[in-house]
Amino acid sequence: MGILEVKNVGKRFGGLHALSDVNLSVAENSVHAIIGPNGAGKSTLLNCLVGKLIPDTGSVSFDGQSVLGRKPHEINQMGISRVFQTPEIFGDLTVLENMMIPCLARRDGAFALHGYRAMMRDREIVDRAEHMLEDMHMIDKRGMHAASMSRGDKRRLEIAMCLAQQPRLLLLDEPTAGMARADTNNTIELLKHIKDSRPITIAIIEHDMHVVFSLAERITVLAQGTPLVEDTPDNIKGHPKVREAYLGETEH
Amino acid sequence: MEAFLLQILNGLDKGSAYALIALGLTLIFGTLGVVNFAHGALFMLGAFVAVTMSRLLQLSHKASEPSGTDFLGNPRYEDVLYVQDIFGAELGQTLVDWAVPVSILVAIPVMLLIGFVMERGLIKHFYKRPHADQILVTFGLAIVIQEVIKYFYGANPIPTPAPDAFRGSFDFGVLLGFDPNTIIYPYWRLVYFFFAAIIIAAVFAFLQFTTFGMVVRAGMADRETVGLLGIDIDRRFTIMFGIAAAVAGLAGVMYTPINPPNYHMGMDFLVLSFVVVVVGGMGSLPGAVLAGFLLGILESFASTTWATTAVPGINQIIIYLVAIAVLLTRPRGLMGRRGVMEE
Amino acid sequence: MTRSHFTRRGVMKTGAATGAGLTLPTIFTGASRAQEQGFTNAPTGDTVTLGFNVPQTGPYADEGADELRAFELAVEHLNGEGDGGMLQTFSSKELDGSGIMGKRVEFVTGDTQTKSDAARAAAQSMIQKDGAVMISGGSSSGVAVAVQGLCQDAGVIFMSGLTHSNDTTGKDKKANGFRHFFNAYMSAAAMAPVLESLYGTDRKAYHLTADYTWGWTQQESIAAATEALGWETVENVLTPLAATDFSSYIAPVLNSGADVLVLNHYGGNMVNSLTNAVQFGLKQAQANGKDFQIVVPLYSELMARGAGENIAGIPGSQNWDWKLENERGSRYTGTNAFVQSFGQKYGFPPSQAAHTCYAQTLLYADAVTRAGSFNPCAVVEALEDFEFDGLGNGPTLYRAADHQCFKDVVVVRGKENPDNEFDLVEIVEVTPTEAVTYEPDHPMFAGGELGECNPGA
Amino acid sequence: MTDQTDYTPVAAQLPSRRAARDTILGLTRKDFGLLTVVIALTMLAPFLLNPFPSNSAMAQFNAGYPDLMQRFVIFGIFAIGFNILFGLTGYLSFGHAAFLGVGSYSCVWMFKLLGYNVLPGILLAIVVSGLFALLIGYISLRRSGIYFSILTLAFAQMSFALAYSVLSNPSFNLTNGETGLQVYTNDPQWLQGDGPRAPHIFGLAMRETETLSVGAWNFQFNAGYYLCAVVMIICFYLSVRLFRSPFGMMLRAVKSNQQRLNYTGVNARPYTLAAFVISGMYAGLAGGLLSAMDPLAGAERMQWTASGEVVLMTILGGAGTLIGPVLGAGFIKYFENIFSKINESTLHAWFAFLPDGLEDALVAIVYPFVGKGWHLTLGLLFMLVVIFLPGGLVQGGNKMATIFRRDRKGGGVEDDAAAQRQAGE
Repeated sequence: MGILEVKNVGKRFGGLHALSDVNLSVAENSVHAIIGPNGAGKSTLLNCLVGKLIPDTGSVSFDGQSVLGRKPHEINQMGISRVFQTPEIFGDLTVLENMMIPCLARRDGAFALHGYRAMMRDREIVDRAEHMLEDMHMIDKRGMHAASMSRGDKRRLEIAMCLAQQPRLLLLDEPTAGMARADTNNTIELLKHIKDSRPITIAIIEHDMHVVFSLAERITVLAQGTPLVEDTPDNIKGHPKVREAYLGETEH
Repeated sequence: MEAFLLQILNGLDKGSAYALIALGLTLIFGTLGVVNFAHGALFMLGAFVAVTMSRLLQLSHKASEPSGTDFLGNPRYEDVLYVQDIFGAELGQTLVDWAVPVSILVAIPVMLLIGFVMERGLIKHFYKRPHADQILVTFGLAIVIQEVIKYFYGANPIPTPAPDAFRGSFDFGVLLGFDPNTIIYPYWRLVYFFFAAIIIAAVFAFLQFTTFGMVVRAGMADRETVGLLGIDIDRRFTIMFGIAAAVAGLAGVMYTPINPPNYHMGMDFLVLSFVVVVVGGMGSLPGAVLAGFLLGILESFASTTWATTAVPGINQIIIYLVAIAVLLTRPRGLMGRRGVMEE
Repeated sequence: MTRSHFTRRGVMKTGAATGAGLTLPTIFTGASRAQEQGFTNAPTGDTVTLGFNVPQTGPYADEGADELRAFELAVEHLNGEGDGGMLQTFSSKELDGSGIMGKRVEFVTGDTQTKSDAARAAAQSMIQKDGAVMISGGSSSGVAVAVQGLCQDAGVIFMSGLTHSNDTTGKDKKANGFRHFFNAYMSAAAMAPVLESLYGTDRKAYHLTADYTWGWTQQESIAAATEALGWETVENVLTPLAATDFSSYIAPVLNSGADVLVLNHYGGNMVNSLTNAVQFGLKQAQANGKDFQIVVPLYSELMARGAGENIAGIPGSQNWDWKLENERGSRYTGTNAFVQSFGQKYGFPPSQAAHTCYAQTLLYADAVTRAGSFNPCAVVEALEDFEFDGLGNGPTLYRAADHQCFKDVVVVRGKENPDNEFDLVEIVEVTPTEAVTYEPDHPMFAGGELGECNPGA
Repeated sequence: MTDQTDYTPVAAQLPSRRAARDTILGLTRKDFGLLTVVIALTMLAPFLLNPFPSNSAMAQFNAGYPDLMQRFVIFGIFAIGFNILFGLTGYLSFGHAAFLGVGSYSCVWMFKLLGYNVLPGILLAIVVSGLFALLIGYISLRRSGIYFSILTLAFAQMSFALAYSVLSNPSFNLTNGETGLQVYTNDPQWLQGDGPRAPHIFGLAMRETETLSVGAWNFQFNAGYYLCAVVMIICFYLSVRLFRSPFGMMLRAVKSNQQRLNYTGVNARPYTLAAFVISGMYAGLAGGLLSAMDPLAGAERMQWTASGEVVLMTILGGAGTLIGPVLGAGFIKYFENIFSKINESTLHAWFAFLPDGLEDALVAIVYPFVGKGWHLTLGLLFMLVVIFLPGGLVQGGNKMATIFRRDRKGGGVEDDAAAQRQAGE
């Protein structure tokens, strides 16, 4: 029984079957990649996991509890954090403040009316946020306006914010999309570091095979809304159906 | 039954005005992404084009012979119209009588020009500014326009009658087999309705069937992509702003015989037309028209005695009640698209 | 710029007297000296400041502008400049053109915006900052009641401008407030005999009423007066103040069995509802075998101008009309004197709003002079039950019980072919004072108390 | 001067441990400095707003009389509260005047029922407007952007229409319609006793004014004004605390990126609702104070133009800055009350030293912009400010400050809010 269990999930948009009969099990503390050509339903699946979309059929459970019908912030509070394709951070806030928000969310829950407490005197939160920034080698940027950082730094900050919540499952939606090779490698190293430094489950949707084969322990291939095959990276590499349906297309 | 038909007629008429103003407003929202609080002022300017036109036509000089005494006892001279000097007594009088329709010809270029100047001179610089700034600057502009009109024309309403031929009213009831006097409707309001229908159809046809319109519609959907295609979308948007101004202006010209215009009539319509646009769905042209007529008709029904007896004050709040109901059940208005003006 | 010549010269004179070109000795904060004489803003020095609070922005701005013209004219006459206007015809001969009690009259102006809050703010500033000892003006009842209450609390006199609601001298009456203008009850009482003679006693009336206090009192008054004639009130429909188009209220009228439409509207509401009624052909229509009629209980020149030719033949009442003396004789003496000096200065005849504001200013000045004091309580005493003549309305009484003026009421009708934009109405009848007088405890005026005069400070 | 975005000072320059201890009343030094400035300005307002001797021509520009000073601080409170919603979360409410009106009515009802002590009235105003805001906010916050604005506008316009007519019918007179709700002599006033017959606080009447005459200057010290000023200082202090609190940060996060906030496990709705209710209570407090200063509550206070006014005040001063809304409120009220009172003879008096022809010409030029033309000036100033000072008056102040202190690097910190507002939306 994996930490994330997706059973018979289906989702239609009008007449289009975006997902049909998807089954997926992500083992705890593993890195699981979901790959597939454009329009295979990867993003739809991800949105079903985090509460943005509600599947028409099937069930999604996290650590034995159903996530269906819960709002994104509730699912997040269960221990699932999401990294977006384009970094979603608080551009108007400083880097330190960006880090403090997940720390607050972790400690105080979805809502807390601390309107009279001086934010900067909250040592616990400031320390934790600064610690996290140090860990991510971003402490020198803590006073910066988040919107003014480079894309690579924004991505790093977003991942750091997700980690600050100490999630049990980290969902990454094409984390290296649009990145230069050097940045991509940095991100891979970062994810490896994360993986090695703490117990965490990572599910990653990715287009870039280099990233997938560097990180993943298991891979699910999605095509036309259904899982084609699920196996270890080595087996996937050699799998004829995958080559035909997917890799063949992308590597010519 | 008669009362029902009657209120539908009244509603169509009110709806025409709402729809015409909202159409321009939503066009500007949709194309330029600008919240234009000066749109009501454009409507008012249109009305004052008609007022000015009728005053120009009535320019006169004093007759050479006195014809009585005035209130202070001084000799009084009759006024003689210049148009009558130029076109002869009869044609001159007809021109004066037809001042409002004649004004349409003048209003189109004038309002287009005002629109161009406004967009190039002011609005252009606010595309990328927050909506709050757009509201502040266009509201400031609306006040300035109003005050300038007030300075020259005063605060009092100015009667601007329809041509003689369109005064009086038409008995629909007889046409439909009811008793006389059950469903009567003024001719000019009928004219207004058909005029509005033509303008709305023209705007839609323009957007639907011309390449210019296609580009603009594409721009409304996705401005960046159209920009990437190397099409100069800005120039087209300027023209669209001019057209929106002209539509509001024409709505104003034709409205003058219905109710005498005054300098703050734009503000009276401004809030309502925003409600209409939002109920219709931000940036949706058919939505604006639909919501305009819908709210016009509902407002008319809420004004009937049985409605106000059932719920006192319903006639004053119906539009807002409907707006709330629509927005709570349909998050983006009746025909709105996702993502427009939600941030 | 000739119109303000006098002011400027006067100012230059006083400016020179104090030895500084830039000095304007208009503004004294009287509060500090108030204790000396025991009432708010007791004038010190050789000037006295009056506050004229009129709508300068918003829909009634033109009416406010006309009021302001009248105030300026009144100040001019009080200070002995110009031709003296109604000072010559006023029955009380105390005023001699030397200002008020020898003090030159200065004035400050404010903008009511026709909103209670703004009007009170403007009045406060005149009282607290400029040391005004009297506030006058205004063009709606809401504002009048609001400012009257303020003046009562602050201890200055309020001489209301145009306010027609029964409440101003009814349930909201105040000891420090005085109304020269007539009211809704008087309109109705004056109209009733005229309506009877014009349209008979067998009529069915349909009322459209502006949905706020003034509209209600107007409707209540006219309905009571016409029902006493034998008319039947078919329906009373309340219309929102903010309404700009009345088609959905007008359209059902013809089919309702009524043969008279009463428009209890004022200002923009009246202009639009009347225009709409004419559009819908009500003027030409027949109902119950009679010609359909429209009645507008309260008329004003500016409304008539706004409605244009639509007002032709439509009866209504006015506080005063500039043709009164010419057409109805010397009972209304003062009218021509006022029209003459107003017309000379501004080039057109004055409105009834201008007239009432001018009269109020003179009445105040006269009361102060007769009382020999600016103390509000002395002024109140001088004005209460004061009978006067020569201010254009014929013999008039300022009743002590409610501070309402009682005088003849003019019933007018829109002219069929007006000569110019200032001569839009013709006088049909002047209803004598007796016919419009009511008891102070009349139910329509009950509920309030005049209270004690308040000298403030 | 400072502002909510403490990027440079707290986070980068100071070692954070020192920053934490180095506070006064829970405020950083800079914020405390700002608070001190606000306290000084409000306490000394009777002097500061009366710079011209009362017999000079310039006395027209004096604003130091009780009524206007009261309005400055009361509308300051209104705008501070509005800024908590709009400046922090970016939710643009077009119906805040409804809370102002409800607060006013509540306060006058307390006068009518209990007596003229202002305290119960002001407290009830806060409570009632808070509840009203909870109701309207709960419904309106289901939508965002312009849809939210129109929902709030609709609620406020309905409140206005009902208050103006339906709720003032003779059988159920809650608002007294056009005339405005006021105290009549036959009202119960159960707790009135023999206290003053005007609004007072434990016997001290609100209109009590001491005048200090120094030469040609008359300085007026009004009890009501000082009550309002103290309330405003408290409100200002609370708003600074709120801006600097985790709650304030969450509100800014709502404005910056609501999606990220949701995916960070934070429920944005209760935060925005809390901000809405707090700002509604500020508005109610302002309304209550208006009635406490002048016991008459009119329905126009709820009209959309009144809601629009507070929006304009906030944007004009600088949305999202601490002091901006107060400046904006003062600016608009100053124009409304001072410029509208300048008439033709005042102008002639000013220019009387010039030769006649020149005098008339100058008067003719200036006249359209003052007196009945004050709206024109206000409209022009709106445009000029928003065109040249996108960050509002606060940005203007900072620009001036940088000109005077060229050695200091960069603009004042308030600039950040302005810059950020431009980048953010």
